[in-house]
Amino acid sequence: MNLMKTLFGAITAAAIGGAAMAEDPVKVGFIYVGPIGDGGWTYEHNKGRLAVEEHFGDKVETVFQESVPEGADAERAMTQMALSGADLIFTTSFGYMDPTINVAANFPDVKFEHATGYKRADNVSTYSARFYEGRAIQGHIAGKMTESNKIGYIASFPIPEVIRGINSAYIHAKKVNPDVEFNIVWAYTWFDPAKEADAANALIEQGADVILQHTDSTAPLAAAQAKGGVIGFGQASDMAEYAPFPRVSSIIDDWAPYYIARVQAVMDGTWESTDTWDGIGPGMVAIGEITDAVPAEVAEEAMAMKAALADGSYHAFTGPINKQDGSVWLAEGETADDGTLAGMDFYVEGLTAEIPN
Amino acid sequence: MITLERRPEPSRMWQAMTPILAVVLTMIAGGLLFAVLGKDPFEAIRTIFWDPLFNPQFASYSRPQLLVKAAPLILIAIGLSLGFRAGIWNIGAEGQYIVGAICGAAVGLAFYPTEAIYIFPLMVLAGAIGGTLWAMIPAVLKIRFGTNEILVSLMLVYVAEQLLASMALGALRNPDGGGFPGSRNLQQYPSAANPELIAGTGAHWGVVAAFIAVIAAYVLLNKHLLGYQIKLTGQAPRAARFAGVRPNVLIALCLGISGGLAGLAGLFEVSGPAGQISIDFNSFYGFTAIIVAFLGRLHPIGILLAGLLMALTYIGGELAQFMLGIPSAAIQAFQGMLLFFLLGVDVLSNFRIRIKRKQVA
Amino acid sequence: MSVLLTVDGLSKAYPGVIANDDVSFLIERGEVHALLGENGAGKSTLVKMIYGLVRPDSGSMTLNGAPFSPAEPRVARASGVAMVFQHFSLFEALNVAENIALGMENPPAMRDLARKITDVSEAYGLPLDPARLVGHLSAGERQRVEIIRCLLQDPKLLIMDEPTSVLTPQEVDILFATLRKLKQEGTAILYISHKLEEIRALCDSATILRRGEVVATCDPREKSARELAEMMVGKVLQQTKARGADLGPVALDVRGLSLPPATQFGTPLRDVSFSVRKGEVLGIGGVAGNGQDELLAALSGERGTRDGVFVNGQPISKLGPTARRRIGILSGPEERLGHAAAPDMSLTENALLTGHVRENLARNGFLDWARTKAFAERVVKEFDVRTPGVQAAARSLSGGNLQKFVIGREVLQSPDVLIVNQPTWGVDAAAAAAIRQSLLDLAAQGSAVVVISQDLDELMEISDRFAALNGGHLSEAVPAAGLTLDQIGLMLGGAHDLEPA
Amino acid sequence: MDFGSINPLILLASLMVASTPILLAAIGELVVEKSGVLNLGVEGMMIVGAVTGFIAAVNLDSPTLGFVAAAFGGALLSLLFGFLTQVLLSNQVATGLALTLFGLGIAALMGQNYVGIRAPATLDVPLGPLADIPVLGPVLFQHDAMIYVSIGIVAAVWYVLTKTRAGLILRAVGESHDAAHALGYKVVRIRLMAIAFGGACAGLGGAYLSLVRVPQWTEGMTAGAGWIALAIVVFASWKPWRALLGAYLFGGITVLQLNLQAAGFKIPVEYLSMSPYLITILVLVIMSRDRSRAALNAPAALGKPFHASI
Repeated sequence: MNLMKTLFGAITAAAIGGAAMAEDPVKVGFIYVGPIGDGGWTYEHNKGRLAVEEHFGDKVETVFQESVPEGADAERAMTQMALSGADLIFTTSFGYMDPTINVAANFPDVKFEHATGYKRADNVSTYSARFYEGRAIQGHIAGKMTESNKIGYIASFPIPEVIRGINSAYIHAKKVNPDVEFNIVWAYTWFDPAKEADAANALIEQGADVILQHTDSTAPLAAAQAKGGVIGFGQASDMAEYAPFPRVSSIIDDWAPYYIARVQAVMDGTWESTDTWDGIGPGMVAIGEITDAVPAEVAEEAMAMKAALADGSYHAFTGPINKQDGSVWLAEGETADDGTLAGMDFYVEGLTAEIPN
Repeated sequence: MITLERRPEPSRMWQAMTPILAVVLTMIAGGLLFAVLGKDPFEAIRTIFWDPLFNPQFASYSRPQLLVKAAPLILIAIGLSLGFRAGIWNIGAEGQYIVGAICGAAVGLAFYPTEAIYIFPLMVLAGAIGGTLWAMIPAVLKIRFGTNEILVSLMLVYVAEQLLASMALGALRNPDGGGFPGSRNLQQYPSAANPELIAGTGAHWGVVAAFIAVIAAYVLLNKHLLGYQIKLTGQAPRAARFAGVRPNVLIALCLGISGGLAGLAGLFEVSGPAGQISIDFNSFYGFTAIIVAFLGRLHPIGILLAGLLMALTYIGGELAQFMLGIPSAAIQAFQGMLLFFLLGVDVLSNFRIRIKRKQVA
Repeated sequence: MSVLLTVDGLSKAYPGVIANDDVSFLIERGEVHALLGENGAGKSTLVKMIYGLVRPDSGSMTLNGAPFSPAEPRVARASGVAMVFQHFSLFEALNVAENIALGMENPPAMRDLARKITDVSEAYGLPLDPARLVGHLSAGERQRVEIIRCLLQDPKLLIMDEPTSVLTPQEVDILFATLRKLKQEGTAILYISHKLEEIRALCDSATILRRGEVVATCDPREKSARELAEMMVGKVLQQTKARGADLGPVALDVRGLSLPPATQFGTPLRDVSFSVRKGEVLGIGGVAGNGQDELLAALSGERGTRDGVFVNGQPISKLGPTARRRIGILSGPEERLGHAAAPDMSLTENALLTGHVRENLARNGFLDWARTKAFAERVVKEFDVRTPGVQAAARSLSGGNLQKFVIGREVLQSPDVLIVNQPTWGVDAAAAAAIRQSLLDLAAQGSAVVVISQDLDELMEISDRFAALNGGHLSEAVPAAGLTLDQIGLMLGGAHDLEPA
Repeated sequence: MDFGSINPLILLASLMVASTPILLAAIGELVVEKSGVLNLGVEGMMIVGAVTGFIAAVNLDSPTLGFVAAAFGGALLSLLFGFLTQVLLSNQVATGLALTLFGLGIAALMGQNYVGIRAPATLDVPLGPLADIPVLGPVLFQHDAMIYVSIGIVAAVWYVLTKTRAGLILRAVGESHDAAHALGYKVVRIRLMAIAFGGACAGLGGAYLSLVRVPQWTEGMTAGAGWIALAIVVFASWKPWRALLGAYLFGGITVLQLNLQAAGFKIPVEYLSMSPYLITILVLVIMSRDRSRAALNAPAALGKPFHASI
């Protein structure tokens, strides 16, 4: 491995040698897990990339590779990108964690940014978004809006990120509507429009009149529209094409501010390895326009919560909160620490389902 | 009017020429495609076929990567080719690949964190057995009930994918992974890792196994009675029974070998380049290997070359993506074209094309 | 009588072969015209051109005085030309009425068609149930389907390609009665065969083809069978040498052998018993599809049975083909391409197919290609197989040459027992004679030989004893000498339900 | 949480929607296989249908024209397979797989500018008073037109295959191409037509996904539906009405599984997700156990190359 390191070091040094000169643009690479055309996760990261290009103009050059499978192919994609002279590489899926660390070790002069992971190195930062803050607002609107008191939730895989979202939405729905029930369907996919549509239909047939989703396609919104009288939310992207109804609001992944800031840091030579977990405040999580379908006072409450979440005066997980089994998790006034949130593997009290396994 | 006339014997000249012709035709058609997309076709073709091998910026890294990428394809394709030659259609190598990886990884993880020299060999064994057993399901159903192996093996791919998801989220999930899906990284567990054997070559145990498989298949098919019987069964099943081949044994053997090799490929991948069991661990290798098998004309040496060619289009395609901004979809379509041309021009080795003037009726 | 069809200077060439070279003849209305020639003489190509399946390279035809050049069978059928094929024109999984409808231009509704089939088939003495699946019919019945298909279209010219090869003598009589009736109604019949006695009995005139050319036109009733044969072959025929060997002890003994059919449309073997002594040739006659394939499979070991097969007193029923070869039981199936030999493999590889056990061509499974090649070359040399070399693919050989190779491959392994099915089917006369002679020579050296064949002349010529296979039953074996055709016909049976109406 | 909260009639209605794409693809493949050709490229033809249908519907603002275009697109792609396998005599299994690979790629290329766009709405068929019948109305008479079209295609395929001369000829070609050729039927031409029909149906199935069921265009949106369609043809033992049954059964399991979850049943999702595939295997086994019957139903010439040697 050492031999490899020196080899790469030499090559990279040669490649980057030029980059040090002022007139050379900074080369930023992006590794995407899906096709840009997925309309969701990858689509939004690519919007971030385009924002970087727009912001910096000639001063940056961006490259990307889409549909990169996690594992060996990811490692190669990153390496080749580094060899091509990239200064900063964003690896935008959890599964890229180990490959990112491995490749970063071979290219000490290239900066890496890994999304949603927890392993860092001198030249590897991690970043993620506090989507649960958005889920809290969704939960609030959903609790107010439901008439059947049944809220359907399309979940992807039982991982902390998804469980956190369910808990956050449930807590805030319950707060404004004590009778609310959550029906959860695990689709076991991030992206399968047909299956998501079926899941939405199944939930609606079970009486749900609000659909929350943690999968990426617009199919659930289309299903809600077809059934009529059911509302939903945009996920990952705004999905404004379904506004004002059934889409009443949305959680948008907005990576652009972070990407621009990190590219700027590389340009300034101030880049450091950090762990960023940003929410509504710094703008990494955006709340799409709340449409007129939502009563004005509910919208106002939601916007107030958004403001409180943004300025830090309110935390989405504030006690008292018990775990599903009735044991105390957070005492009155206590807020959840990031470590627990990051590894969340339990439901809060009141949710009747079980986490699959 | 153009008509085809069967040659009394396949033309050796055309058998050698058709792959080259197909690649040339693909370059032309692919170049047109790239041109339509607004890319410089010559630069695109050069990036795909030339840069991974000879561009000084990438070659020293990409060349060994060819082996890494090609090894599982070759290993699986060799196994499949034996079955295909015998007329036994295992379309489910993808599933056997997954199950082999799961079994092998499970054995390795069961020992964690013990360090011992016997762990990796045991994993290899478990991987091979896992793949074999998965392939024996269609084999047994075919032997016992005459069930179509194409469909059964294909259905089992989807079952295996669900099994993989369940393993990544459940039984094999990394307990120290903070609840994220995916197993421990086997690369970081020395006794279970499948490392690069000689630095800078890309060669891990899977590459070694692929080369052994190529040689073994070559010897089997050309020098051994079993290989002869496999070929005979595919070309003339009745003649094979007459020659004393027991079809059921051959079904079990061909599916078993192909499943075992696919399982091995999965194990070497999970313990080496991929590192861990994750939800999306499988990346279409099992299906791509079918294409590699036909690209290589079901011949071991051909498969070796075809696997490398396929790997080249992958790696070159990746370079073309981020160097020239060619979408990955275009690379996929390009690969589809390559196979179409290869399948299409093969007609020249078995048929003569005659152009006849239309007769006045 | 007036001329119906004239054929003028038709030629057709395939790569390496001139199938027809300037062929001319004419057919009159109400005439039964024979087209006579060996296999490969160009008969099939010629009638396919008349039927529109093959386009001639040059030449012309007239039908009813008008130019006739059918681009496809549909056109030929519309002009009144109908054809009964030797092979490959029925669909086993479809019923009789559907099969007939497929061969008609404008078939009536299925119900009407079924009634018409019943009517016509009874009128011509060929009873058929329109609702039965063709796969369940005997070979003779299948041929009736084809004939009825043609008759329903009131053809002016009916082409029949080797119609009697699948019929018992009694069925042949019924067929001839039908054809004579048609002839009286004014239908011309173009009758292809190489069976000379049939032609002498039935036909009004004959055109004889050899290597694609017309060598003679004559009235077959005025010629002897030998004269016709010599016109066909072009040389004086050699008779197979008779022999008088001493018979040894029983080598192959079959007792109460039963076997279910291999396929849905196959024939089961029912309680088959016979024995063959060393030095003896047992002929087993029978019409196609009466269990010949099953019998060969049970004897070669392709299909194991629970009981019933003994060699030199030892039970071998459960042994596979390889084990049987090891103890000296060899066989040659009917189908050359695809069963006895792999079409795309070389002669060397095909020599290995059955030869590896007795010729020691493999050690621990590893093949000795040099020895294999030598063995193949020996077969080619001793059996006069015409081929560019042993590397040639089996399918590149002519039928006769490949058959010589396949039989030679078994004979040269000096079997104790040899079972062959249709050893000279579709083989030219000279090759057939050579093959028969080699079987007799083998018996003379003390091997037991079983010849299953549909060619009664062949069986009479070489068998010591004769038995008949009918619907999976085997008759008692009787000495062949002195058997009359009528006696054989009765043994072949299956004719009781076929009396002419 | 009670089982009663799942209304079987509503379940039936939604499974019809969920099943229609695979039903369309399966009925097309059934015709292809009846003609003796095995086309494994259903997935590729479906996704090309999905994208061409979507593009046409958006640009022409007409779902109907979208479906027409999808049928055309699927047929065009299938004819590529037809040309390779019927004219150039390439291996059908490999060519079918290549078709899937190529179709996925080309569809993604074509659809690049159509991500995130809404399709024009397809209207339900106004069946007037029928739709208002209690219970039956919502189940049977409140669907979009394509559901009825798909059932109509099944009925038409059944009628043509069993009752007409064209169907007889098609079955004959699939049974024995040599015999059909000897009778003067244009085997290659008939098969090409069957292949094109199969492609058109697969295209319709894909367009049903992108225009009705999802409805939007996204890469890879067929997500394996084409493979299921292949399995259903065998499941149905090449009989049109059984293909309908098989497709509805398969769709039914998927929908029921999600409904059970939505109703709060604790079910092992991964294992239930396997069940349709396992059940298909089971049916395959049961069907092929009786070898003679399976042999009768299966086209005898399936997957075999045909070359007129005379």
